[in-house]
Amino acid sequence: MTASTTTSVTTSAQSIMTQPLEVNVTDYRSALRKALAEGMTEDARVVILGEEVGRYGGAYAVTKGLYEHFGASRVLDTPISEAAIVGTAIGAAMTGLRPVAELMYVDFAGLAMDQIANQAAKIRYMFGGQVGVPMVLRMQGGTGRSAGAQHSQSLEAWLMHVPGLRVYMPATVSDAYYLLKAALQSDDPVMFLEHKSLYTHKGELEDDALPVGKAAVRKSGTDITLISYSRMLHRTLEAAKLLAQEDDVNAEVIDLRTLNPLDSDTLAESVSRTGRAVVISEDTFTGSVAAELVARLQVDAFDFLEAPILRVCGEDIPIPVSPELEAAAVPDVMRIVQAARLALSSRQTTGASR
Amino acid sequence: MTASTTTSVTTSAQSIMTQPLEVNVTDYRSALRKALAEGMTEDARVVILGEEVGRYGGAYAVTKGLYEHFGASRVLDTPISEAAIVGTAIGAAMTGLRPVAELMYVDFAGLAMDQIANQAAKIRYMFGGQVGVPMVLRMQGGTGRSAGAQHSQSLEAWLMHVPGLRVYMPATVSDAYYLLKAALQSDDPVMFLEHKSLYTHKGELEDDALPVGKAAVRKSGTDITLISYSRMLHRTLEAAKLLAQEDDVNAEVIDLRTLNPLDSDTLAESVSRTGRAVVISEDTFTGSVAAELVARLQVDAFDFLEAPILRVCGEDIPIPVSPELEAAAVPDVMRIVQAARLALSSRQTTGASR
Amino acid sequence: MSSASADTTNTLDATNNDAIDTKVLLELLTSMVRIRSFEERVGELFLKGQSAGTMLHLSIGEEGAAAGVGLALQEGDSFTTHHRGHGIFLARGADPNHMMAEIAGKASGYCRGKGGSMHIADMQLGHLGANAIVGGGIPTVVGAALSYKTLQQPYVSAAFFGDGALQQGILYEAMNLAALWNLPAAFICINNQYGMGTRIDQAAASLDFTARAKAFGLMAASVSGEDVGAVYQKATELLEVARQGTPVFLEVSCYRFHGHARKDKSPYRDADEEAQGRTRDPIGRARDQLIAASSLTQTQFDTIQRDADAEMDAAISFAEAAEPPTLTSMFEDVYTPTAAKPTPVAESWQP
Amino acid sequence: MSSASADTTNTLDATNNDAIDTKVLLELLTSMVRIRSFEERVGELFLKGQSAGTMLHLSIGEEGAAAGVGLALQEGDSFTTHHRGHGIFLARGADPNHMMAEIAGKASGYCRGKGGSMHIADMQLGHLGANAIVGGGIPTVVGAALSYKTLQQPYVSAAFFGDGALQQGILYEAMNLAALWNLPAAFICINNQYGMGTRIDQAAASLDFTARAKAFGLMAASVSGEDVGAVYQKATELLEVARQGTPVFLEVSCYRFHGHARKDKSPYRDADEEAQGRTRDPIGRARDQLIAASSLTQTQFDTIQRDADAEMDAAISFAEAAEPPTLTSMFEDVYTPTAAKPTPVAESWQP
Ligand SMILES: Cc1ncc(C[n+]2csc(CCOP(=O)(O)OP(=O)(O)O)c2C)c(N)n1
Ligand SMILES: Cc1ncc(C[n+]2csc(CCOP(=O)(O)OP(=O)(O)O)c2C)c(N)n1
Ligand SMILES: [Mg+2]
Ligand SMILES: [Mg+2]
Repeated sequence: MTASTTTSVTTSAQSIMTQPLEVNVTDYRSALRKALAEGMTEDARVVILGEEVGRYGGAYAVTKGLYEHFGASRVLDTPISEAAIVGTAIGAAMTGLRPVAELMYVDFAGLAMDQIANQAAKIRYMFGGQVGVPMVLRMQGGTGRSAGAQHSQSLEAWLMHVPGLRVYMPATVSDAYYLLKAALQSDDPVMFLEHKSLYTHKGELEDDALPVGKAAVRKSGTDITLISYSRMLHRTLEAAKLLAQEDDVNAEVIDLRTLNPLDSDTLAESVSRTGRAVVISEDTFTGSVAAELVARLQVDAFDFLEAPILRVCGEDIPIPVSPELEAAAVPDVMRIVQAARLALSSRQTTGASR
Repeated sequence: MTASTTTSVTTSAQSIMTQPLEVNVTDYRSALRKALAEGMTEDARVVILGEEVGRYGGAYAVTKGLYEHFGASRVLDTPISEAAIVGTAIGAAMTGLRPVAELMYVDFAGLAMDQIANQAAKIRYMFGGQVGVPMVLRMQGGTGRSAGAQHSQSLEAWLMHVPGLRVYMPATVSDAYYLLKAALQSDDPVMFLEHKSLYTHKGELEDDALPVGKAAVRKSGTDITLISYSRMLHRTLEAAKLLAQEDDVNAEVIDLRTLNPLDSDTLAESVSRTGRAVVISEDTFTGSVAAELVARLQVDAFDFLEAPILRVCGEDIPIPVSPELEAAAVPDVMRIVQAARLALSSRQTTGASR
Repeated sequence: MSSASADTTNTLDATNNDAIDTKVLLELLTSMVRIRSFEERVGELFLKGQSAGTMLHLSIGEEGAAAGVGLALQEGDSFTTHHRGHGIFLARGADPNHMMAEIAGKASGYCRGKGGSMHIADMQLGHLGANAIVGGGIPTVVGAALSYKTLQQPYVSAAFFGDGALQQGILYEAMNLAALWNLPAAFICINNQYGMGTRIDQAAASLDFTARAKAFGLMAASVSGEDVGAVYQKATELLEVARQGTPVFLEVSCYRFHGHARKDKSPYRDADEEAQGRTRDPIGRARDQLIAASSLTQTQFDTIQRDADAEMDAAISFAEAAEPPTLTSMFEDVYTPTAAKPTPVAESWQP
Repeated sequence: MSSASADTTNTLDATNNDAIDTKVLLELLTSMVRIRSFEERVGELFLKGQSAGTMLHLSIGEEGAAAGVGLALQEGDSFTTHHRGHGIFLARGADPNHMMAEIAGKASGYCRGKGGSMHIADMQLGHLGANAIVGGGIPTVVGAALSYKTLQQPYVSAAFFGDGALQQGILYEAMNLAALWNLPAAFICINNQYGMGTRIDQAAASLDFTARAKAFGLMAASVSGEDVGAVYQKATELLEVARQGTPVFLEVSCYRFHGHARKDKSPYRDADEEAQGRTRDPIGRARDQLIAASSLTQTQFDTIQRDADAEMDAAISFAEAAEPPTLTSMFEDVYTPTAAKPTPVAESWQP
């Protein structure tokens, strides 16, 4: 009656050896694939499960080739059963595997939200720390493909609000790789949110990455802090470029990288220095991730704020399918620029207004 | 091929007459019951469905007596099938009924989140305004009964983040009645969130109520604005009393009543006047409803803020079952008082710090 | 894409198919030809870059299910569909112009260009909505059926879904509720053998799906979608049972002729299987049957085809000429029209 | 509360019960007596105001299921339970002290006072957790079984749940997956006829639940929980099948002797039904059977009872004397111990 379900397991699994699969990184998608391939080679406990992850190679082709290389016992095609997929990953994670489950769209999280929020997130806590749930749940979200209201959402705010979950949201090719590799080693459940419009984003692997939990200053600046993550980072960087060119504004651009852990310190330091900030997120405005950041920053940087911290977010509407409306439903470069200009507009009147 | 599924229906249903059921209001629970009883009497399209809502009278006895009075075709006991309960309510609402579905605990929303957020919330929009989903989803949340991590959550931030949903959260006996009556007449899906620790809250029906979407100033004041809703309103009022007695502070206390619609104007007006605010919510700090309010207010009242807007929220942890820990996991009166004192602490140094 | 069919006349099975009225069969054939012609043009719309997105799921090969069950449903009945629902709605009387316009994301589409291919709906025709969540529209019909029962209306509500939804738990919750409450609900599974790249036997251990439905207390049957007459007859029979308050389950087996969505070339299927699968053509079979019975000539069939093609070409033109939605319409239809609309996010602050 | 049993000896049914070893039956009886004694004391703890909350679900009347399946499971096997899981865990070797302390919300409880009655777990004994979400722990065992298969370990993982979970879709998703992947998983339904106040026939239209499981490709059986020997034998048989890679479903029918939770007096059941239901007492039956077979004397039984009561009284004392968790422990166990702990919410700002 005393067999431990976890200890003996890990060792036997780790001893299984697998041939590496070379993946050439050219874009976000291949960076993710490389992380998975390496993770599976290095740790036999890593298994992938989800809809179409195997033979089909993934709805967005992230897992392409893994089934062929690692075989059906490491890459498991599942039926369309989102709740059970997550539940299965939980049980496997509790008993010695390190599952990487995939929900094809983050929009489907609603089907599995009980398993995500009531089970995966709380198991360690409810059971007094006896066991963790070292699983990764890869999901893909955001707009950009006219996929309609049920296939275009950004639901990270739901996940960020659940204690116990880690939330990683890479914006760059290099982070896609390094954060996913880190997720595979996390002892806590990681919600790994990819952006459907980033898969073809080109880039290279850097030699190293910031540790998990550190936000990246993607461009340093002195006049205003622009904070974002995932796809919106790139629009934010473009906005910063425009602001430099057209307004002679030197904006600092910060990429959160992970929403949990959340690097409040880097944000606070930057905004305390610049005195102005805009937070950009693709999710719907009310209750957005941006709201949380603003709420923290207006405390942490209060004494230095020259203007309110503005948000540029998705509209408070479902995502319409029409390409014109879809594009208008989420932040574009000009909206970011305009918000920054508004935040900067008190520059002439600094001090007077308060 | 041209029969309309909705029009003919409503008239035939409305013509059915039902004997009224008298409910004597003494507390939050009976106020809810009165609203349901009246709604069912006045509108034959109103049906109740959910687990244990009928013969059992509701897990928290809110629907007690309704089954006996209105019969099994108006009060439907369901199996334990949360997703289907919500889905059934949606279909019924689209075709002429006005269902009031109940999820016994808001914690179970995770099982039905797809139906709530992808279906109920988006149907009107996705279908171009052809049809609405006039349903009410009653749920009950919060701490106070040592019910553990899966029966004590406050998940309103999830719901508030979904465009298309209305979110009502009565704090008082009178609002329990008036808001539920209003919900029964709403043409949009209403997430009606009750608090498990308020059912026995005593009070009387007022003659009238503010319109839906107006926040209530429960106590006017001049020195600081304390903003809350649902159970935390009562702790906030106590905190205001303490602040008056011990600190000679005249706090204004605002009860949001509904999170969607959200009455930003009343909040902005108050905080612009007092220059200081604390937002109190029971949900977990990160990504809380309070964050959204703070993010708005620091824009709307920026020029008048004498201190950052502080939040007093649930801790960023699952709710532990131990009564001592459970109590410590959510805001109590003293934490609210302390936050207010901190926000007020700049009174001596006003102007200097910025 | 031609609708050339293999010689399937002699594979007619033993269902009481000969009992079917040739007029009805002709109507079914016409319905199927229109559906296929429409779907082919959806493919064109995509190739022209005029569709809203690429998530277009064609029901070519499944016309027997759509036309057969569609005709068996009656005026006032309602239904929901899955993401592959164009054919079903056409069989229920949809206007191809407004469908195609919706698929193109235009303002004159059924849903004002907000829904698209996966979210077409029309309350007038009882279409309670297509759904992009596998299984998402299934419990809707339980609710509609509850309305009919409560309001004493003589209608049935039918959920159409693919074999993929057979592994979604909500189907079983919905069937159980319908059976428990004796609701006039029908669960129509269009089993086209695949959910994306996953063959049905890679998704389920046991493939007798009627056994599942029966175990939940439903009346259940399975029929080949290649035989539109048999589908119509079986559906008529079952829908009558449903109308009396015993919910029903009907599996219509068929083959998805093309890829899952417009971009999928089905590399996971081998050529033989596909060629074989495409011989399961309900259009060719019905046509040949009618011709063999001397109830139709090839010339008459060509006219049916030509008329359908002309109608659907017109739908393409309609959709292409249609206006995109105005930007302000984006904020409409989130809430009931009398309520305040959401305001654009731009935060207003006056320094 | 006494465990007096009706005279049920002559209602013994025809299962090959007599084949059961009396030593095993004695072990099962002892296990059941301990469970009931424990549950009665949980009731006491509640009455003394010492329990953490009132959501305490006693398994009195269901000891046959817990003891029978519990003994059939083997070392290394794992399991999850529903909210009414005390008995199952006791049957798997739980220490009553740490269980009772957990139910009291104390630091020395199995889960440091964070879980309570509905979230008891112990990895050492393979208890992957009780669950307060009906059906919530079911897919966990699919995952555990996947681990065993992948890692080539000889274990089975068993989900225990009530009849209420039969209407939760996730059960069918989980069973399908287990069958599809040939996993060593067992689904044990303790059908106590009620989910709160809802009798099973008010929750399901069709009551042959083994038919459901079979339709999903599982091997399935039903057994009366009144007959602990039969439960043990059937479970042993099925678990062996599961261990070979065919998942199984076992319905153990019994009667919930008391209310749903501590505060429920079951007003929705009539007295006759309850009296009748309570005659379905697995303890009385096993005792009488052993006495009839001269394998047990009343005196010996009294000793078993006395020992159990003493053990469980000690558990109460242990729990009462135990310390509540420290406030700082509240922030522990949210994340892995090497990670930073959440910090108390109080916002820090220096004016
Ligand atoms: C809940 C959910 N999971 C996954 C998907 C992605 N997806 C879209 S269609 C599809 C296959 C559906 O197969 P089936 O139900 O058989 O319908 P078919 O496409 O064959 O008509 C999948 C997996 C989805 N849209 N919704
Ligand atoms: C998902 C979910 N829905 C509803 C509940 C409330 N609830 C707790 S126990 C219970 C009845 C469960 O019945 P059953 O599964 O038969 O177990 P039993 O209590 O009879 O042991 C209900 C409805 C819950 N805890 N979880
Ligand atoms: Mg299919
Ligand atoms: Mg039960």
